[in-house]
Amino acid sequence: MLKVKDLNVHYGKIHAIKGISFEVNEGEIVTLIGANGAGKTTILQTISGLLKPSEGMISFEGENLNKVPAHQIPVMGIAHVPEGRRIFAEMTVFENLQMGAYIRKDKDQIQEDMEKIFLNFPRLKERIKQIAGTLSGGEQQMLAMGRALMTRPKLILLDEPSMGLAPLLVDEIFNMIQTVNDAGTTVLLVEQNANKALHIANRAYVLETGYIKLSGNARDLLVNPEVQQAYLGG
Amino acid sequence: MTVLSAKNITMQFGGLTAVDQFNLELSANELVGLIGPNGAGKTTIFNMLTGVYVPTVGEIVLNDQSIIKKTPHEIVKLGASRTFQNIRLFKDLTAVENVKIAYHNFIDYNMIQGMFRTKKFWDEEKKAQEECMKLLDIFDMGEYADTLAKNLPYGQQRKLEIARALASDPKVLMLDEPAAGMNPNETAELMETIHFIRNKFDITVLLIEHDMKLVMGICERIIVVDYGKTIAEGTPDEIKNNPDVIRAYLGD
Amino acid sequence: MDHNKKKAYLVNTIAVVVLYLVFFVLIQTKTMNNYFVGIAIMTCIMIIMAMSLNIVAGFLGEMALGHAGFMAIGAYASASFSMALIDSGLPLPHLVILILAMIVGGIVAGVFGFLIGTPTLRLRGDYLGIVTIGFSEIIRIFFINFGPTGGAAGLKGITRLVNFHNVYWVTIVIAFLIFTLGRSKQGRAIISIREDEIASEAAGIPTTRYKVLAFSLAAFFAGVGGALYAHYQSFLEPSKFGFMFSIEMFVIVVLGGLGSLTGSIISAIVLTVLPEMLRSFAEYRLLVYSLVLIIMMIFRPQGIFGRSEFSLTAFIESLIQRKNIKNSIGGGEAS
Amino acid sequence: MLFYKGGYIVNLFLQQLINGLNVGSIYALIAIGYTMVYGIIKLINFAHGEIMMFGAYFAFIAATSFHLPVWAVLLSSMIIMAIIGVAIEFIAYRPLRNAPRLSALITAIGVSLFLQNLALIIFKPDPKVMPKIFPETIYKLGEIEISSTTLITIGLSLFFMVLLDLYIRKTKQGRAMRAVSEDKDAAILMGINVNRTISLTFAVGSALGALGGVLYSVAYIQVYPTMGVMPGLKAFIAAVLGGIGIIPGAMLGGFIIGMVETMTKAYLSTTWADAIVFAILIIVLLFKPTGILGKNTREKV
Amino acid sequence: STSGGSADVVKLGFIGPMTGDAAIYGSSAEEGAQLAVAEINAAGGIDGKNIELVAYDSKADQTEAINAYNRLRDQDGVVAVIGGTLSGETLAMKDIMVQDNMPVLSPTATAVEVTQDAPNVFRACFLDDYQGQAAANFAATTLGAKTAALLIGTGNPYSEGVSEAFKAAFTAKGGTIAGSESYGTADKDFSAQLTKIKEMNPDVVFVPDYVQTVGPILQKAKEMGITAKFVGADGWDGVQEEYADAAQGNYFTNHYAADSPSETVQNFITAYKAEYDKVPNSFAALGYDAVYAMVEAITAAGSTESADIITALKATDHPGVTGTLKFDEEGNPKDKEVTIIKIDGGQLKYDSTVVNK
Ligand SMILES: Nc1ncnc2c1ncn2[C@@H]1O[C@H](COP(=O)(O)OP(=O)(O)OP(=O)(O)O)[C@@H](O)[C@H]1O
Ligand SMILES: Nc1ncnc2c1ncn2[C@@H]1O[C@H](COP(=O)(O)OP(=O)(O)OP(=O)(O)O)[C@@H](O)[C@H]1O
Ligand SMILES: [Mg+2]
Ligand SMILES: [Mg+2]
Repeated sequence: MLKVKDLNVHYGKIHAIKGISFEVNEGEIVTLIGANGAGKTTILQTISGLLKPSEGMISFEGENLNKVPAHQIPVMGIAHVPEGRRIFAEMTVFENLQMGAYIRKDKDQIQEDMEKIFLNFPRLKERIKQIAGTLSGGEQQMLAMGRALMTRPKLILLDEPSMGLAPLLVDEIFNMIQTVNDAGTTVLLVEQNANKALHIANRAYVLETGYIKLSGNARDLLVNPEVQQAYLGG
Repeated sequence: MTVLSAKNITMQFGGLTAVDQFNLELSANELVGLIGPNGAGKTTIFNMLTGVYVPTVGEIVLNDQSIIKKTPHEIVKLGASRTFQNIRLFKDLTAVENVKIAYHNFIDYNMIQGMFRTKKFWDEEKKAQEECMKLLDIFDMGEYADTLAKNLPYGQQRKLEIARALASDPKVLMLDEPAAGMNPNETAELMETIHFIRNKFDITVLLIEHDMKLVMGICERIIVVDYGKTIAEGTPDEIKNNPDVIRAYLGD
Repeated sequence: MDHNKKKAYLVNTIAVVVLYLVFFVLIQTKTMNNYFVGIAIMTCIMIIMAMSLNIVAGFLGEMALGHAGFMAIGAYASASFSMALIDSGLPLPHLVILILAMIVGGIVAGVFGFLIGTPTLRLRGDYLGIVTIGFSEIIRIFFINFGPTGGAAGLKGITRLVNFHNVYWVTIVIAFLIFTLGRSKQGRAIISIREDEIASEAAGIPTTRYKVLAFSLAAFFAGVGGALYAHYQSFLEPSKFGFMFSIEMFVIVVLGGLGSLTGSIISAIVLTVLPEMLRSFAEYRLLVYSLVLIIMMIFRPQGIFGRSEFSLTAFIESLIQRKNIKNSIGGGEAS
Repeated sequence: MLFYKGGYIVNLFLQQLINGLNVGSIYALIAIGYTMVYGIIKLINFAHGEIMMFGAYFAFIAATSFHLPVWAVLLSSMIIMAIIGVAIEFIAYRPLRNAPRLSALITAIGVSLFLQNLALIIFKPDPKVMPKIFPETIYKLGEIEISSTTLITIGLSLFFMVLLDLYIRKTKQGRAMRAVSEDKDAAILMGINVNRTISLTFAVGSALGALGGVLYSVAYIQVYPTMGVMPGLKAFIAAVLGGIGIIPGAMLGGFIIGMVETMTKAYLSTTWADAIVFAILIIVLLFKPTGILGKNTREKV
Repeated sequence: STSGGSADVVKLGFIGPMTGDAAIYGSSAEEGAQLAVAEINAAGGIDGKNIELVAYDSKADQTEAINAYNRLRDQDGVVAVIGGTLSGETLAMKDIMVQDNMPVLSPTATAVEVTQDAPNVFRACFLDDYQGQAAANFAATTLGAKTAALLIGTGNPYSEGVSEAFKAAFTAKGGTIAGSESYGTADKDFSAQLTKIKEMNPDVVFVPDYVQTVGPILQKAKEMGITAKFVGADGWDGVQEEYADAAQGNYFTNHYAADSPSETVQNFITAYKAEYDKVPNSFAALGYDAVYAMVEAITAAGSTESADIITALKATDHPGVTGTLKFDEEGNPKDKEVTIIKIDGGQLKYDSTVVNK
C-alpha cells in the first residue's frame, strides 16, 4: 500500500533521514520505534507532504506521492495525527472535528462518524463546545485522533499518540488503534512506548539517527535482546 | 515540618471546576507523586501553587507565608520552583545561560556596576558561572553548557529545565511530567537523578507523571486526583491496589 | 576578566581609536567635506537610536513603534534646557552644556518611558506596537500645539553644539554601555522575557520590573539621541518625529538583526548612507530604496547578523588563520 | 426659544452622527482587509493603505478615461486590486512565510513605500479630483441632511461586511481560512490548500480595500499617492481596537474610530482629535488588552 | 565660498519636497523653476553660460533638507540656492546657509524668521501676515462682512500664520470672529468642522490653505449648503481647475491675476501649460520668478562669488509674474501688491488690488 524507497530528508544542512526504505501493506499495523531525534516524525511528515524529500520516492497505492501536492494527500486517504497534536486551539471541539471532514461531501455519514468517535471518546462529547486549546493534554490527544478519523482514511499515521496520557487512556488509545485497524484502516504508528507498540503491531522498524537499524516481525523484535536493552528498558 | 500546604483550593474556568477544594500538605524532604487521569486538574494545581493562576477560593502557605496573590517570581523567591509539562526553555540561549537566569537572585551587582563593568561585576559573574556549571555537572550536562537550548536532545532539555528550576535554590521543587517523551532508559536515569537531587539539596519534590514505573519507583507518597478532587492518597503499594484508582486511572 | 576578554577589549579599543584617527585626518585635511561630515553625524545619531531601540525590540523582543516620540522628548527637553542655560549667561564651555543637555534629554525621556511603560507593558506584541505608535503620536501632537516650544512652526535658535568629534565618542560610549547591559544580569533577565515570559517568571525574574526597565533605558538613550539631534540641527520641527521616523528606526533594527548591536550599527550606516547615494536618482530614489529593503529582507530574513554580534577579534583571527592555511599550503608546495 | 435651541443641538448631534457613520464605514471596510490578512498570516500588511490608494486610482481612470458605469467602476477596481493583492503576497510575502514575523513586517513596509512612490511617478503628486460616480441627491430628514453618496457609502460598506461575515462563518472556504490562520501544517493535513486559501484572503481583503479606497475618494473627492497613509493607519488602529484578526471586531473598530474622530472634532477639539483617538485606543487596550472583541485567551501552561 | 561648477555651466540648487505628503509643493515650484531655466538657457544663459538647476528632494524633512543643501554646496558646487520650498525645511537650513554666506532665494517659505538675521537669505513670496491683513481688509471693506469664521490647518505654519493676521486685522476693522475651527495636516474629513461653521452662519469663511485641501473643503461646504462667501490666500491658486463649481464666486489673495494683460504673466501661463499640460499654481509662479530674479542678480554681479551675488540681489528690481520683486533690508519682498482674485465660471478673474501700508 505504502512504499518508501531510499528516502533522504534534509533540514537545511542537517541530514535527518539517510536513505530509508520500508513498506506498509494494506490492513497492517506497522510501527516505527527509535530514540528521540531518530527521525520518526520526519518520516511521517514527509509521507504526508509537510516536508519534501531531497531524494527517494514514496508511493501510495501505486501512485507517486512526490508529485502530489500536500493538501491532496488526505484526499488520497492518508490521515496524520501529528506530534504535539496540533489541534486548532481556538476552535471548539466540534469545529475541530468538522475540519477533519473538510475534504468530505457526504453530510449524513459525517454526522454518523462523529457519533462513533464520541462513543470511543465520551470525554470529547462532554467538552463539545469547549475551546480546544484549553483541553488537558490527554483530551487534546483524543481530539487529534478523532479529527484524523473524520477524514475516513485508508492509512492513518500516528505520531506518539500515547504521549502524556494516563495509563488507562494509553490502553484505550491502543485499543482504539486496534479497533480502527480492525475496521480496515491501515496504521503506521510511531511510538516511544515501544513495548505497547510492539504488542499491537504486525511489523516494526527500529530507527537510529536516520537509518533503519532493525526490522522484522513485531513479536520477534519484542524478544530481541538488542531492542529490549535499548528501547524496552532492559 | 510542613513546607507547603494548600487548603481547599478551587479553580474555576467559566462554568468548569477544574480543581475542587483540593488539600495538600508537603513535609520537608518528601518525594510525593501527583497522579490522575488527563484533565483531572494536576497541572492546574501546579499553576495555583506557583502563582500562575490565583485560586478562586482557598489558601496556600509556603514556609509559613501565604502566597495567595503573590506573583510567580515572588513565590520562586519564597522557595518554590517548577518545570513545565511542555518544555519551556529559553530556546535561543545556551544551557548555562538558562541556568544563570534562574540564578539571578544570587548575583549581586546593580545595573550601573554591570554596565560599567566594575570589579564587582567580574567577581559576581565568575561566581555565577562556576555555580551554574556545578549544577549542570550534577546533571552530567557540563559538555552542553554552551549549546543553545533548542539544539539539545529532548532528554537533555527536560534535564536542563530541572537544573534551571534548582538554580533558584528552592525548598519545594515541582516537576510536571518530567519523563514525558523519554524512553525507558532515559526514564530510569531520570529516576536516579530525582532521588539524588532530593537528597543532595535537601528539598521536597512534588511530581506529576503518567509513567507508573517512575511514580511507583521513587515516590514515598502518592496523591490521586480525579475531577479536581483527591480520590486516594497513600504509599505506592496502597495506591496500586486501590480499586478507585484502578477504575479511574490505572486500568488493569 | 579572562585572557580572551582582555584581548577583545584591547582589539576593540584600538579599532575605535584608529577609526577615529582616520576620520580626524580626513576631516582636518578637508578630504571629507561638510556634506560627508553631516552624513557621518546623522549616521552616529541613527546608530544611537537604533541601538537604543534594540534594547526593547531586540533584547526584550517587543514591537516598539514609537521610538521617535522619546527622541522628540529628549530633543525638546534638552534644547529648552540648553537655551535657558545659555541665556542665563553662565560661562560654561560648550562641551559641558552639551553633556548636561544630553543628561537632561535622557532623563526626561527616560521618565516618560517609565510612565508610559508601566501601564502599557502588560500588552503584548502588536497591541503593544500600536500603543507605542499612539503615545508617540500624542507626543508629536502635543508639540504641535505647545506654544513654548514653538508649536508647529518649530523651535528655533538652538545652539549648535554637536560636531563629529563629540558625537563619535558619545556613540562609542553608548554602544559600550548597551553592549555591556546585554551581557549583564539585568540584560539576561530582559532577554529571558523575550524568550519565554512565563518561564522567566517561573525562573524568578520579576518580569514587569525588567520590562519597564528595558523600556525606560531605551527611552533614556533615545532621549540622548534626541539631544544630540537637537544640538546638531539647531532647529526642531514636530513633524520630524512622526510615525514614519519611528518606522525607519525599526526597519534599521530589524534589518541589522534583532538583538544584534553590531547589526544595528551596520544597518544604521547602510540605511542612512544609501538614500544619500541614491540622491541623483531623483524621484526614483525612494523606489530604489524600498526595493532594496524588500530584497534584503527576502534574502536575509533574520537580518544582517541575526541575533549574533560581529566580533572583530574573531574576524581578525579568521583572517590570520586563513593566511596560515595559505602559508602552510604554500609551504607544502615549496618543499 | 429654549425648545428650539434644544432641537438644534439634537439636530447638530444627529448630523455629526451621520458624518461619523460615513467615515466609520469606510474605515471599517479598510480595517477588514488588515484584519483578514493579519488573521491568516499574522502580518500587519502595511501596504494595505496603498492597495486602497491604487484602487481609487483605477476607479478614477475607469470613470474618467473609460466612462464606465458605476458598478463597472467599482467592480473593475476591486478585481484589479484583488489580482494585485494576490501578486504582492506571492512576490513579497510568500518567500518570508516561515521567516521571523518582523521580517515580513519590514517587507510590508517596503512594499508600502514602493507602491506609494510608484504612484508618485506614474500619477504625479497632484491630487486628481474623483468624479461623482454616484447620482447625487440630498435627502432631508427634518433639519438633517444626508447626501446620497453618504447613504451609498454606508450602505455598500454594510452590505459587503455582512456578505463577508456570512462567507467566513458559513462556507467551507471561510472555515478553511480560520484553520489556516491557526495552524498551517494542521490545515494541510485536513486537505486544505494553504497557498490558495492565503491568496484568496489577499484577494478578498484587497478588493474590500479597493472598495474602501473608491468610497473614500468619492467622499473626499481626491485621489493622490499618499492618500492611503492616514486612512490606512486609522483603519489599522480600528482593526486593533476591535481585536485584530477578528472580522466583526474590525467593523466595530472602524465605526468607533470614525465616530470618536467626528465627535471629538465636533465637541472637544479639532487640534487634539487624533491625540484623543489614540488616547481612547490606549485606554480601551489597557482594560481589554486584546481589543474589544478579542478573546483574552491566556496561554495554557 | 566655492565658485560655481565647470567653466560653461552655472549651477543653481533647488530644494523642496518631491515625495511624500508635501510633494506637490516642491514639484510645482521646481517645475516653475525649471521652466525659467529652460527659457533663460534658450535665450543665451548667463553671458553665454548655460544654467543648470540641481534639484534635490527634501521629503519635507529637516534632516534631508540639510543633507541636500550640504550636497549642493560641497558636491555640486552650486553658486546659489532656490529654496527651500517649505518654511520648516528652510529654517532648518538657515543657520548653515548664513554661515556659508550662500545666496539663497526661497520662492515660497513664508515664515517670518526665514529672512531674519540672515543677510544672504531672500524670498519671493509675501509673508503670512501680509496676506492675512490684505484678505481681512478686503473682506471687511469690499465684501462688507461683519462676521467671519476661520478654518485653520493646525500643524501648517502657513495656514496658522495667515489666519492669525487675518483675525487681528478683521477685528481691528470692527468685525467679529464668529469662531474658528481647525483640522490636522492629513485630515480629509471636514464635515464635523463645516457642520459647526454652518451653524455659526458667518458672512465670510476664511480658509487659508492649499488647493488640495481647500478644494474638498469648498466642495463639502457646497454640498452642505453653506452660503457664506469663502475667502482664501495664494494657496488657492489653481482651484478654478478642478473645483470650479465649488469655488464659484469666492475670493482669494494672490500674487498675480491670470487674466492680467501683462505679457510676462500670459507668457508664463502659456509656456507652463505647453510644458506641463496643466495650469500653474502659485508655487510654480514663485519658483519661476525666483530663478529669474536670481539669474538677474548673477548677471548683474558679473561674478559667481557669493558676496557679489548677494549685493546684486539686494538691488534686484525684477518685474515678474508675481509682481515687481524688490527686497527690503530683511530680504523680504517690498511693496508687493496683493491681487484679489474672484473665481468665476472656472476662470480666475482680477477683482482688485490691495497694498498694505
Ligand atoms: N525543523 C527542524 N530543523 C532542523 N532540524 C530538525 C528539525 N526537525 C527535526 N530536526 C532534526 O532531525 C532529526 C530527526 O528529528 P525527528 O523529529 O524526526 O525525530 P523523532 O524521531 O521524531 O524524535 P522524537 O522522539 O523526539 O519525536 C533530529 O536530529 C532533529 O534534531
Ligand atoms: N485556561 C483554561 N481555561 C479553561 N479550561 C481549562 C484551562 N486550563 C485547564 N482547563 C481545564 O481544566 C481541566 C484540568 O486541566 P489540567 O491541565 O490541570 O489537567 P491535567 O490533570 O494536568 O491533565 P494532563 O495529565 O492531561 O496534563 C481540563 O479539563 C482542562 O480542559
Ligand atoms: Mg517525533
Ligand atoms: Mg497536565
